[in-house]
Formats: sequence, structure tokens, C-alpha cells
Amino acid sequence: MTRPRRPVTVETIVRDGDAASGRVRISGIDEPVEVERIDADTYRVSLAARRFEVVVARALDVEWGWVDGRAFRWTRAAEVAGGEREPAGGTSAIRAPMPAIVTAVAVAPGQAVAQGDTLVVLEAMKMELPLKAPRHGRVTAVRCAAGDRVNPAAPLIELDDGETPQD
Amino acid sequence: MTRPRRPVTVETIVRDGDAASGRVRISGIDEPVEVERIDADTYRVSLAARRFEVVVARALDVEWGWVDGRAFRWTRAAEVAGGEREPAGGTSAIRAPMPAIVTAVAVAPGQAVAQGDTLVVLEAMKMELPLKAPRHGRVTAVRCAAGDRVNPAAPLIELDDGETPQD
Amino acid sequence: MAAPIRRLLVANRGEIALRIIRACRELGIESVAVCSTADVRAPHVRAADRAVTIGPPHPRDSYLNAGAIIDAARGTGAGAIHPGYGFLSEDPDMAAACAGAGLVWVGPPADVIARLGSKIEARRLMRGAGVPIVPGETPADQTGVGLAAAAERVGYPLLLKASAGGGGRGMRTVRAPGRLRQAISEARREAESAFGNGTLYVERQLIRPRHVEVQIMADDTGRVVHLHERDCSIQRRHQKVVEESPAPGLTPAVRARLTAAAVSAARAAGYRNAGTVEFLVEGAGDAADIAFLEMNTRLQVEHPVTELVTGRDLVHAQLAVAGGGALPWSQDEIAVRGHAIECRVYAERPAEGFLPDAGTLLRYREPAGPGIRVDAGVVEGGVVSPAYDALLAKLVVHGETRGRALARARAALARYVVLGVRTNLGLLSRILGHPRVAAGPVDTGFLETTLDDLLAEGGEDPALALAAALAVDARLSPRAPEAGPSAPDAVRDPWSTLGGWRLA
Amino acid sequence: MAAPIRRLLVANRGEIALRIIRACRELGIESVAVCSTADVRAPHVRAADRAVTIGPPHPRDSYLNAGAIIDAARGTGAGAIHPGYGFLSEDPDMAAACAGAGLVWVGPPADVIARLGSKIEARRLMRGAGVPIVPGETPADQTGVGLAAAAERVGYPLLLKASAGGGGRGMRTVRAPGRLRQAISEARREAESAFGNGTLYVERQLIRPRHVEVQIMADDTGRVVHLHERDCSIQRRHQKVVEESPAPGLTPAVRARLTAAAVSAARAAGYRNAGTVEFLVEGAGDAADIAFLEMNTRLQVEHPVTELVTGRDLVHAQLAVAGGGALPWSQDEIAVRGHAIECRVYAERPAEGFLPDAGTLLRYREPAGPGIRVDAGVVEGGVVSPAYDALLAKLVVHGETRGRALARARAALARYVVLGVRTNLGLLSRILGHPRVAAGPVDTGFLETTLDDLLAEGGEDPALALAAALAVDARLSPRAPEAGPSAPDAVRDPWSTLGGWRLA
Repeated sequence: MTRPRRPVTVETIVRDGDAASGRVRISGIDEPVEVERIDADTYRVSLAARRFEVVVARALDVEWGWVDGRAFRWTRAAEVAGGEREPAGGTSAIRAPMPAIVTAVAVAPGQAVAQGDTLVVLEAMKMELPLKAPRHGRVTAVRCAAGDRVNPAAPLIELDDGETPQD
Repeated sequence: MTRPRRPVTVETIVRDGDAASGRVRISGIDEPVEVERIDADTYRVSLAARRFEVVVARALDVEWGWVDGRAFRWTRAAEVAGGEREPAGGTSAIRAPMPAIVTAVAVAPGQAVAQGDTLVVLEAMKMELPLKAPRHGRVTAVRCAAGDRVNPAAPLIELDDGETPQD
Repeated sequence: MAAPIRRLLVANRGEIALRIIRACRELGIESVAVCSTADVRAPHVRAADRAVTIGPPHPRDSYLNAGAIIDAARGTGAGAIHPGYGFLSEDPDMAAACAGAGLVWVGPPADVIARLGSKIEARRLMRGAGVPIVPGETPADQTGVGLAAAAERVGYPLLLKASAGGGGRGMRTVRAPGRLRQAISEARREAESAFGNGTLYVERQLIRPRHVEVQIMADDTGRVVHLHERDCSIQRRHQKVVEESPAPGLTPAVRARLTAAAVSAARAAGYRNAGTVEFLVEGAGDAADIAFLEMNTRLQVEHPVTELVTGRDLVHAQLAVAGGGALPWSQDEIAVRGHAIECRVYAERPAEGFLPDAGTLLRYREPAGPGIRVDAGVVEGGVVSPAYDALLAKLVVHGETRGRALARARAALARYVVLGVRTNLGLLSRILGHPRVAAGPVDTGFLETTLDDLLAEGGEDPALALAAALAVDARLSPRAPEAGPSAPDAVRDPWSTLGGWRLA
Repeated sequence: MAAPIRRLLVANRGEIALRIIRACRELGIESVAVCSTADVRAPHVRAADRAVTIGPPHPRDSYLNAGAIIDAARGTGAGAIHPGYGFLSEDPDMAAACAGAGLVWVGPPADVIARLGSKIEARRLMRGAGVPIVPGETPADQTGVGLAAAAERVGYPLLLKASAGGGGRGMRTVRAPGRLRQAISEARREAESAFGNGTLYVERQLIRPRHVEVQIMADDTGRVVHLHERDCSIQRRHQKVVEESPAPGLTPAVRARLTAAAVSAARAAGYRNAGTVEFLVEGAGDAADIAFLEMNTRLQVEHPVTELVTGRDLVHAQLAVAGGGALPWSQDEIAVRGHAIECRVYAERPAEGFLPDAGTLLRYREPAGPGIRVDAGVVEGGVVSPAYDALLAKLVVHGETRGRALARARAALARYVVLGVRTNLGLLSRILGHPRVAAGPVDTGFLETTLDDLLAEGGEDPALALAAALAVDARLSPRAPEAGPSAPDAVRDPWSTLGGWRLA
């Protein structure tokens, strides 16, 4: 069995009801991914040649996933999504979702970006995590550089509102 | 702790949301009953001086109750309810809900009965179980006698439809 | 020479497949599960490193499909197959097919399975090894006179059996010499008509025998050890329900005779891996008679009681020995400490002739804590299929004494929550609480003769049923009093509220 | 003379209360639980025959409220109180109050608790009994010369301590004679300012000591037995995390010295019921030094490892002895078989300074099977309150060898599902997998020095986090493809779908 120790990049995931399939880049090799619901709170995830059973649970603001004795926990973090909840017409910060190292900055101040463009790539838990533009807009500030160690919620990129005319 | 070995008759139960309280007659002595919800599928039942934890579960047509290592099971049994699902205007049979012994027959053929009147008293699992009229009507046949051993679904009393004029 | 097992295919399902897969995980062996199409989400499939679907639900198409299983082993690179118990575990053809495919069979060689699987062969083998067998003979003189002489030698009560057949045909119990003549003519007539051969065999009928078996283990060098005995006398129609170790009330002399006979039997058979030598024990004290019954050439359902009293792991040892390793213990390293009892938890309806039950496990919560081990094949939310054995789990307890083990087992049974299928949990508790069981050894007829009383006892405490009814009623009822205008102060009783429902 | 206990009040909560209540059920003793208002639906309350609410959530108002507990015992007719561990279990006033109220205290008498609770008294007692203690002295000559002479006698490295106090004030580590003078003046200044007394005590500092303790048990007649040792060296800030028995790598001679010292200590103290004598062990081989640390006058959290290797039930024995019974075993009936390891499962955040965590147990599924025992105080759906100790459960495993026990524990940890509160389950698995732990004994500094590495290791396998993210993502997503127009063929990744959520 492959035990990947190098960054993982998720490529495409296609969802079909409770199941999903797609590909993930592990150690530079494309591998298939399959997600299958087993019962109300259990999923089977096939990842490359490995099979995992994941038990999920949900609290008000927390999503939990258990796999192989390890529990992972996601909290609702509005600021992470790129300021979708901040007032329209201002600028919003793209923030670090977890403690991470910045491996690449893909944009420069003043640059126009489209929704889904990668702004910054982080590495955390030995996984590669691209932070993407939540909307069209213009980069007003870059607050990080490759190699930086960043804390959760640290602002990395500031983006002006996509609705503002680009004058 | 009292370990009742003689027939039990349930008297009144007053329900207050998920909780309930009332009285039960055990061995001729009135005892208080309390039912309290502990979590989604667990109830605490206080019965006389004893406390029971009951775990409940539900399938399509079955209700389950677990207590002290013993599982009890109730199935939806339309015929038991006194023919509520039989066509109106006919006669309907009051049937035995479980293997039981008939301890008393409270009505005679031709007798008019009101909804809730006790028709027959059964003893099963050492508990006394009054079978009551599901509606107003007239007894058209008595098919059991005190001392009879009856099987589940055996017709015990036949009742004409309450809607029929009593001519 | 066999090499240590690196990847093992487990040719079974349910609790025993899970138990073997977990042993693999502990030993760093990769596990491959096989399953029928009905079991693709079963716990054993979820627990294994890999899984192969080998056929439709019916066992003959999947778990009994030797070809598909061997293909699955080849396809996944497994070097060995553990058959568990049941299914193909005692099929010499399967063991031979494994060997032919270059796979290690976790069990004895095919010829040993075949020899011990034949009751006549096994009897002959045991007689040769000096192992006591149930007294009996097929007299050369088959006349009434010859049979009567044989009967005198064997002793009454006895069984007249058709030499050529089995299945109870041509069989008669004869309690006294005066009944022999009539029985001979009946048995001979039946034997001739059923098997075309009227030759009769005279066997002593044991009086209220106990079923006591000895666990043995042997390695490739022919070393054999025993792991002491188990008492499995609590049976219903030859199906064990409760097992324990040590066997209560055996004298050290009888115990020594049993274990010595078991080791002799294994040696005589050229035995390898784990096996069980079953005996009937008749009488009490040092004078008790022991008689070989049969040898099971596989892991037994009830192996955990032996593990609990000896502190040894039989599956670990099976895998070591199958991989060519030496027995991990010498005989003097295997001692019994305390007392262990196993209760087989079945999905069945004891009050309805033990009909198997099936359905979804709406609630399933095992007891846990000191001295409690549960080997289960199911999880909450899982489906109990009518296609397979109704064994849900085995509750096994250890206590310092037999009394403590009995009390611990009953306390654990009372905490075992199973809803969604009917089980024998209540019956198990009443069996363990029966005065004869508490007092010590019972014979193999115990359960059949007390069953009616035990089942009737089920309703002894009406408060339980009433408590359950009150809770179910509370849940069926509207959750808030304002939901129904008549709710407060209404005169109700749980039986009438449950009037549309029937206790069943 | 005490009479057998018929109704017992358990003055505790969580796993230990449940464990005691279950022992009562097995022994036919009625159990009375006490609880705070936060615990009215807690598992221990649900398990007991009766329960009394004794006060508000804060322990001082409930579980530490001796008066309320004694009133509860009187009110329910309980004749005895088991204090468990923690709370009032080592409070001599509580033991005295019980005796005053005519209640049996399941533990040693108040004066024994008091004597052993004072470290100075305990040291004096042990020295008198010939039990080795950490070398040290308070020289009569408190000048620099006198202290230097004492230091030479005790040996370097050493600790200078304020004779009058504790808590680390007035304490200095001195590694070599050249550092002594400076340390004396600093320690004296601090001691005078803190305790008004500059008298200094010179104690040898042990080098990488191991924490090894001996379980003892004594009855009313003064008979004492030991149940061998436990190694509890895997600690974090003096909190034990993993315990095992037997202690790895001890020579038989050292083991014999430890157990003999423990029995002497118990005899010298006039000990009754269960207790633990804690030692530090320094060095290896037969020359290893042992030194008395303290005696715990109650059942320990880690008692199950002793139960698994000896096959004895300590709570059963405690209740028997407290009821005036004789010790149930002689010394030669207590043998160690195999190896046992306990992992304490805490609701805490190891990566965030071990902050305790609280919340609802959304999923809680224990491992089960051969050699696995879980003593838990929680159930799925229950609430873990910040008001109490964060110990959720103890996973205890038994194996034929230490290696098998380690592998079994890791396999069990990997099957232990806890969601809703963060736990140390992952850390426990990494501790057990550490090469130094696998190799054998570690010292009490092991966990502190390797913690950073162990925590960093948490992210070693990104596939786990990815698998979890994919499953959570699948659940968060619309259940049917038609629910969102862009769902099929959309380019997505689980991190961006979880973009509104943060891994934390």
C-alpha cells in the first residue's frame, strides 16, 4: 500500500448523490477517489489503493470525521470563505484556514482575478491546499510570502469587491 | 423492593409532553408511576419503589422496548383494535392481542356497550389486561368464557357497528 | 517448509471472520475478506484490509464456493486461507485444493480432516490409540443369540444401530434384556429397508452424559499440547448454547484421563494446528467413564472460554503454527486460572420453537467492563440476514470462581441491548440462573428437559413488561400536551394506548 | 466486627463509580449512587439501584460534600461507602466521619490515611520499617560547611529543599559541588521568605527514574499480600497516561525487593484494604536502586492492569475485606500471567497544551474482542462536562507478551470512535508506537521530552485527513445531483467545499 508522505492535491470531485468520485494527486501520481455511503453516519472512502471507513458527525457549528482512530474537526469559520459575510462593496481578506506554511503566492497587488483562481497555496498537515478567489475582483494587498508560517485566520490576500467598477 | 407476582392493572396515566405520571395497581396496592425521557431513545420508568431504564426503538410496523435485558415487541395489529379498519356497518371482532387466559367476560350477547367499556379481561404474562370496546355498539356474539386459554388474534367478542340504529 | 504468513484470506463471515481479521491486524498480517453480495457492507468486510465479493447470498454460491475462494486468494496475493468454523472448515477437498494451489491452509492436512471426519474411521483410529470410545460391537453372530450375548457384554441400556447407516434409521433404544428381541426385529427390518443391509451394531447408551471436550494444538514437528477442557453440556438439539471452562465437578483424575486421551488422539491422527477432541462423560467422581465422541478439525465457536482461562490466544497460535512456527507454549506453560463462561447470543425466537429471526439491528449495545469479552459479528444499524447462521455474538466472561463468572454473565446479559430482532438473551439469563446450573455440572439433557419451565419463567416479572409498555406508550404519544385536547387528565392505560399494537 | 456489606453508597462518578456499581450487582450488593445536579442522567446514576442528588455541579458542593454524602447513606440505609479515587478518597476526616456515623469505609482507617498522607510522617514510618527512601537529610549544622558535608553524603546531583515547605519554593537543583554555595544562599532566602524558616534539606535527585508501584491488599487481621507491580513511567506533569504490568526490564531481584518493601510498608502502616506503594527505580539490572515515593490509600485508576495479569478482582476483594472478610487469596495464589497495558482516554486537546475538552459525545463506540477491556464512564449522546475530570474511559488490553499487548492496544485504539469532543486517542497510539516504548522501559521524563515529536507526527499520513474531508464533504453536499445545477462534472475539491469550515 502506498503511504503518501508528500503533499496531496485534490483535483476533481464529481458528486452523485451520496456518492462521489474523482481524482487526487498523491506524490505526483493521479489516483482515483471514491466516496460511498455505508450507513447514516459512515462512509467508505477509497483513495488510491487504500480503503478508509469514515464516521461522520455534526454539531451546531462543527463537522467531525473519524478515520482509523484519528478524529478531524471542522468548525464553521465565516472569515475563511473569503469574506462572503462582510459587507459588499468593501475589501475582504482571504485568510488562512489553519496553521500552515505558504508554499506559493500566485498573485500580485493590482492583479485582477476571476472566481476560482488560485491566490495562494498553503501546506498544512503535509497536504497542499490552494486558496481560491471566492469571486471576481482585484488584489489590493498581498500580506504573505512563500515560506511564511501563518496562523489560523491570518489575512493572506486582500481583494476588493467584485461589484466595484474596475477603474 | 416489591417483586409483584400477581396481576397488575394500570389505572390512570396523565401525560405531560415526554413525561407521564399516574398510578398502577399492583397486588391490590396503588403505586405511583413516572415516565421520564432521558435521551432520544431512553426512558426512565419509576414503578412503585423500582426504577427501570427502557430503551425504545421503532421499525415500520414494530415498536420495541428493552428493559433489564428483556426485549418486548409490539406489532401493529389492526384486528386487535376491534376492527377499526373493517368496513363500517358490519360487525367486528375483538381479538386476543397475545396468548392469554380469559379471567372474566363482562358482557352478554345483545348487550349495548359504550366506547371504553370493558368487554373481557385477559391475563397474560401475569398481567391483567382489560379489552375495551373501541366504539359504541351492541354485542352480537361472545366467543369465549372465563378460564379459556386463547391464542393471538382469536375472536373473543363480536360487536355490531356503532352506527347501525339500535332497533 | 511453510513461511510466516504475510497476507491471509479469511474464508468466513460474522464474528469469527472479524476475530481472525483483528488477530491479523495485531500480528501485522494483511487480511483479505470474502463476502457474498448480501454482505458487501458487513462488518467483516469493513474490517479487512481488502475484500473480494465471491458470489450470490446463498452459501453454496459464495462461502461454500471453494473455487471462487481460491481464486480470490490468488487474485489478492494471499498466501494462506483461514476457514474459521462451519462452511468449508472441515472439507478435506478444500484443504487439498488449497495445498494444490500452493496456499497454506490454517488447519490440519486434508487427509487428517478426511480420516477424522469419518466416524467409523475415527472410532477405529481412537480404538487403536487406546482412547476410550463408547462401548459397542458388531457381533459376527447376527442371530438373536449372538446379539443378546453382545448386548450382555456392552451393557444396558443400549442402542441397536444399523451398521450400514445413520440418521436414526434402524436405531432402537433397549432399556432391558426383555425388550431386546422385539427391538432386533424392528431395527433389522428398518435397516434392511433403508440401507439394504440388516447388520446391527450394539452400542451402550450413556446415562445422562456430559459433553466435555479438550482443546489441543499441534505444530508441524508433531508436538502436541492440550489447553484443558470445556464443558458444553448445555445444548439444544445438539447445538451448544452455553460453554464453560474448566468443566465443573470433574475430579483431577478424570480431567487427567481426558486430556491424556485427547493428546493421544491427536498424536494418533497425525494432527496439526488447532483441534478439539469431544468426549461424553458418564458418572461422577474418579469412576466417571469417558468416551470419545468425535474430533473437530478446526477452531471451535467456544474457543474463547479456553483463551480466558489459559490466557493464550488460539488464533495467534494457529497463524504461527500454520506459518511453520513451533508451538508457542510448552505443556507446563498452559494453566487454567479462574472460570470462563460463554453465552451464544442468537437472533431467534425461543418461545416459538427457536425460529431464527432476521431484521435490522435498531439498537445494539454490548456490555463492557471487567471480565467481559464480546466477540460480535454485527453492529447497530446492520441487517441480520436469514441467509446465514443466527449467531449474533458471543458474550464471554471470566471470574475468579464459577459463581463469580455466573453472576458476572447474568449482570452483563442484563445490560446487553438488542432491539430489532428477537434474541435468546432472556433465555440465556434464565439458564444461568437455574438452580441446577448454579449447583454445578448438568448433563446434555438439561436444557431440553427444563426448557418449558425456563420459557414460562419469561413472564415472571410483569413490572418489566409494564415499564417497557409505559415507555413505548410515552414515545407513541404526542410530544406536547397541547397536541391533543384530551391529553391532560385523560384516563389512559398503556395497554389500551398500545391497543393498535400487539405485544409479540 | 464488620458484617458483609448489603447496600453500598458509591461516593464518586464516571468510570470508577460504574465499575464499583457493576461489582455490586455481581456480588448481590445493592448500590446507591450520588450525583450533582449536572449528573442526574449520568451513566453511574442510571446504573445504580438508587440515586441521591447531593448538590450543585461544583465538586465542593457535591462530590466533596462529606456531610451530604453521609446524609445520603443514612437516608438510603446504605451501610458502607466506597469512595473510588480522587474526591474524598484520601480524606482522613471523611473516613473518620463515616466511622462516626456507623458506616463502613471501604478503605483504610482514618489514622492510617492521615499518617500516610503526610509525606514527612510517611518517610519517617518507611525509614523505621527499613523501606528504602530517596537518600536525604536535614543536617543539624546548617552552615555552608555542614550542608556541603551532607551533600557529599547524599551525592550529586541533589535537590536543596526548604525543610518547612513544599510546592517547589526554596528548591534548587545542584548538579555539582561547585554550584552548591550559590544554591544554598538562593534556596535559604526563598525558604525564609516563603515559610519564615531557612532550614534546608538535602535530597538526592534521581537520574531518569522510573515510576514503579506495588499493589497491596490487607485484611482486618493484618494479613497483607501484594499483587505485583505496575510501571507508570509514561506521565505528563505527574499525570499518568499509560500504565502496564509487569514492569518491563526489571530483574527478579529488583522485583522481589520492591514487593517486599511494599509489604513491609503496609505492615508498618497498619494498613487495611487496597493500597499502592509508589517507588522510583533508578538504574538497571540487579543494582537498580529503589526508593519509596508515597503510598496511595485507595484504589488506583490503573488497577485494571493488575486485575488482567493476576486474574483477581480488586473491587470484589475490597468489598469482601471491608465487610470483615478475610483476604480471598494467599500470596502464592497471586501470579502474573502475560502483559497488560492501560491507556487513559481523556477529553483533551493534546496539541493545545492538553486543554480539557467538553461537549456532547456525538459518536462513541468502544473497541471490543479478545484481550480488550474498556472501563468507561460515558455513553454515546452523553455530555462531557467541564466541571469534572476529563477521563472518559480506560482502554485496558491483555496479551501473551508485552509486544502482543502493545500491538493489541494500538489496533484497539484505531477502532475507538469518539466524535464530539477531542481526545488523546491519536497521541496514545503514537506513544505506544514509539521505538523507545516498544523497546522496553522508559523513564518518567520520556513523555515530556518526546511530546513535540509525537504531536508533530500527528499529521504524518495526509490520506487520513483527506479521507475524512471527502466523507464530510459528501455529507455536507446536496444528497441528489439534481439539487444543484453545477453538481455533476463540477471541478471541486473537498477543501474548497469545506471552505466555510476550518479544520481545527
